[in-house]
Amino acid sequence: MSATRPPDPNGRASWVDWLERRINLSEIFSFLTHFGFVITPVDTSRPVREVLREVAETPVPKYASGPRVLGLLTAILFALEAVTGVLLAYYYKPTPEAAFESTRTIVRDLPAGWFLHQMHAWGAWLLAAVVVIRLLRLFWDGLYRAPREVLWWTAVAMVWLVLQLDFTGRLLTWDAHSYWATVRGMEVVFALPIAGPILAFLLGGRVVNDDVLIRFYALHVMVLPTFYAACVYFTFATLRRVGLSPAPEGRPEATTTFRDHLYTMLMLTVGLFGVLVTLATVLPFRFLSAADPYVTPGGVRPPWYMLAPYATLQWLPVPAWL
Amino acid sequence: MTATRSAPAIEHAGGGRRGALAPGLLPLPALASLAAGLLLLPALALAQPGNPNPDASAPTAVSPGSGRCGVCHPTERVQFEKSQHAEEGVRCTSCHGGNDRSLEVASAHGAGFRGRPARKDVPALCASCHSSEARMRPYNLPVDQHALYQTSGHGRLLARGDTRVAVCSDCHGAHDILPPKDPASRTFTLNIPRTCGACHGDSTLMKQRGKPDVFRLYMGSVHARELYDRGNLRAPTCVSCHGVHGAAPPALGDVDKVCGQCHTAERRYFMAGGHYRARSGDDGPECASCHEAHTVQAAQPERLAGSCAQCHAKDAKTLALGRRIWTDYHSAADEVEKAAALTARADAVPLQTDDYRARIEEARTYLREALPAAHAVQEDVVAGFTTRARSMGHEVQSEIYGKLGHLRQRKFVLILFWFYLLLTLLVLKRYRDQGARKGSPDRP
Amino acid sequence: MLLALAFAVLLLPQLLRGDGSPGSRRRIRLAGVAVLAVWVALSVAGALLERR
Amino acid sequence: MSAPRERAAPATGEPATRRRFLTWLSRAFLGLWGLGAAGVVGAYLRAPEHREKVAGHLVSAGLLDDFKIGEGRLVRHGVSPFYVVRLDAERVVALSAVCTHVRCIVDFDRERRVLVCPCHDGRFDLAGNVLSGPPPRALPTYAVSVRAGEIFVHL
Repeated sequence: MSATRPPDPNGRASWVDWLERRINLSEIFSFLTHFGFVITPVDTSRPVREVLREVAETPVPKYASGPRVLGLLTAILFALEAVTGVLLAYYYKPTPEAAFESTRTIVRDLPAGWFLHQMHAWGAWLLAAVVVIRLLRLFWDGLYRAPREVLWWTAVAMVWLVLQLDFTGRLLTWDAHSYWATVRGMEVVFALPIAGPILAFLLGGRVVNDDVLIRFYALHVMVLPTFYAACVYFTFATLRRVGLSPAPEGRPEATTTFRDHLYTMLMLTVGLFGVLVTLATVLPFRFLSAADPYVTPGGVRPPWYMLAPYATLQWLPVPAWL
Repeated sequence: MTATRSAPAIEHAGGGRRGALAPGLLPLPALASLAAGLLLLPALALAQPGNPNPDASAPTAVSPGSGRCGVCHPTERVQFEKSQHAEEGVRCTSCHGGNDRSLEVASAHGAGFRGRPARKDVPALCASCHSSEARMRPYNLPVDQHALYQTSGHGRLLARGDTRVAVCSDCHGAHDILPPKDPASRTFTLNIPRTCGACHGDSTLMKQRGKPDVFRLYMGSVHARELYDRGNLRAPTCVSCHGVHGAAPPALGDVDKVCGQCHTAERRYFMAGGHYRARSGDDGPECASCHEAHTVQAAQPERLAGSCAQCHAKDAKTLALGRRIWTDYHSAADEVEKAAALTARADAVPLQTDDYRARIEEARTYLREALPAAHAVQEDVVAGFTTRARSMGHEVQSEIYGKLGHLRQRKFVLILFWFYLLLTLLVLKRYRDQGARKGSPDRP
Repeated sequence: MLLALAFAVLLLPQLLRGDGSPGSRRRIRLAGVAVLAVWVALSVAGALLERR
Repeated sequence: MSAPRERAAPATGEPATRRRFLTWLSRAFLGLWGLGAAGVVGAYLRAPEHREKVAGHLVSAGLLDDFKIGEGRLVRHGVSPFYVVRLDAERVVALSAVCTHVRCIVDFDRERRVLVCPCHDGRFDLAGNVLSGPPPRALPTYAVSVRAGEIFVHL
């Protein structure tokens, strides 16, 4: 939050000045503008305090509210998932023998392990909901037309990536429900004519075993998040180029300062955090028995976004689709 | 069993003509005998006692096992035809002598006829084959039974002329001898107590001899419960402790060796303990002192006081030791069971409890090990196991209690958290509004 | 199936050029809502299916 | 971040000290978030070392009869492996197998009856004392009890 710190009017020497004499802090700060997080060109020859003040006072459209907030949420939630995910990965062991036990250690025995686990799970749930709602909103407002088609494509890619992240992450706990949900999900995917064999090849076989687990793990913690981060970057960069979505018709565009925007975003994050903590505490995801490839538990249900294909497949035989 | 089935037909045909078979009737019995002969060929190829020249295909050999004896002795024939002896080609004449091809009483019970062997002669009669290495070799049977029998309580009394003791036929049967693997056999594991109990459960007979009714005692033991209620064929019967043919009560000093065949851990601790060292010669505590000889029972605390008092009646300190070991064991067992009950509670929450169960099983194993260890009658030896069991039970309990407690706390903490969170939002809003107030005049 | 669906959605800007008039936009929205309604109906059906 | 603001809005007429206190309070309040996060994450990350220490106080090292006289055996026990050495018919000693120098696992030299560290050639006798080499302290020794032929080490 030092981004909004204005220069000391007394001219007292502080550690910032001390550092400034050695490193060009403005240059480092300007990286953020390259990533699209700051929508103002930065004059790197000026001291960082002046730059920061200028950025803080930059008028920006009020985009941390209304439907525009959805894009911000996809980034905030992703950051939360990344932090909790890394912490979970410290103790997680991606082998069929150890996956369940290490998850149990995290969930039950480590201090605050249950909290990180449930935050990760509920964060994923919310993220999936947010990206889907965002896609619907972009469609509703016709924001897929030029010049925003890149925005639309990245939004679609984000939906796809989040659903894949959800699908791969679901298996990792290796408890009975996650295992069998994955087995059934994979059956649907493998039933496809061309994509099925390709996916079977990529995932190391049609049987959900240790090979699949380790590939899911690699996809979940490395490949898919990287692509997602790239999508976030594309979104910001595109926004910088084409501007924010227009204000709702009939209402004037409200402007605010960048500082104001950052505070609003912070408050949004805190509120979101509160909602997640509540969900994690009151409605924890269940995690009970270890996966047994020879015992199918009852009541295994696909995740909500797969319910429609699931219902379709229940009523129509698969070949009719192909 | 072609032989058995064809036999009545032959008898009928042969019986009416008193053994003089007309040539016209030849095909039927000849065919039947031939079939029977072919089936029994391997058995007949062996040398047969009492029937040095077997001729199965001869028209007079009507039944390969009992010959024509069965015509007059049908009950014995039926019994004998089912026996292992009949299957291996032993004949009536092998034991009783005489001529089994004749239907005339005079010639059938003629030369060499022994009739019913006297009880005192039975062991020697059986031994005539069963002690012969050459005869028993094909069956891989031991040949020392007779020698063993002579060392047994039964054998020694018989040698003294007491014929009211068990001879071979009392346990194995006379005509219906079956191998011990056959569930119908008297020597099958499940039937052994009853076989011995025929005499040793006869209270009048045993009273005459001044012996207890050990059959009834045995049926009240943990061994009998294991054998009959749980169907464990490895549970000990009479012969497991007393020997088979050399049946005799084990000497006093040998009891721990006998019991130690199965209860190896108990014996190891017993020999390491004070009771074993305190023994002088054949006198002193052994297994049966506490567990009874036939009514073998697990030592219970209430019984324990009595059995300790047999020797330690005047020694209050030693009596207390026994009680202390028991209290120690039971308190540890209680801890483990409490942990197990708590696991069930955690399951209902639900918490994942697989590894707790594994640890409780481990604690139970320690408890099971503590029982043999108690035979060393030393407190610290038992405590080595009970302490571990108790501490594992404690650990599991405290961990589950901790987790259940956490679950209760969570919702309470959540309220505090929301309070704090709303305050934070207020502070942030104040910051933002301050910034806006300050920033707005600068804005163009 | 998901992949095919994703490609169709991805090409939406090309598929739905429209003329930008309020009328065409309303039609497009209506089509989208219809598709969504079908999807939601199927989801509800799927959720109930398991419970039976 | 609000430090200059107290000067930016002096018109309200509030005493500067009170404003400064309020600012300090709200900053401390926000700082608690960082503290809380650090506490939660710290407790989570610190845990494994903590867990190791709980394991086992009384460790079985096997039957006495399995040890030859003069034999030393490494017992692999969590983070505290130890040697059990049978000195003669009766006496058994247990020593930590972790060198006090840089935590290498020492070897047992049966002939000389010393423990030798392979890393820097530190040597210990069977009482744990340093004979030669860089180790700064003696090896910890553990109490041993033999119960019914089984060796137990009190860690």
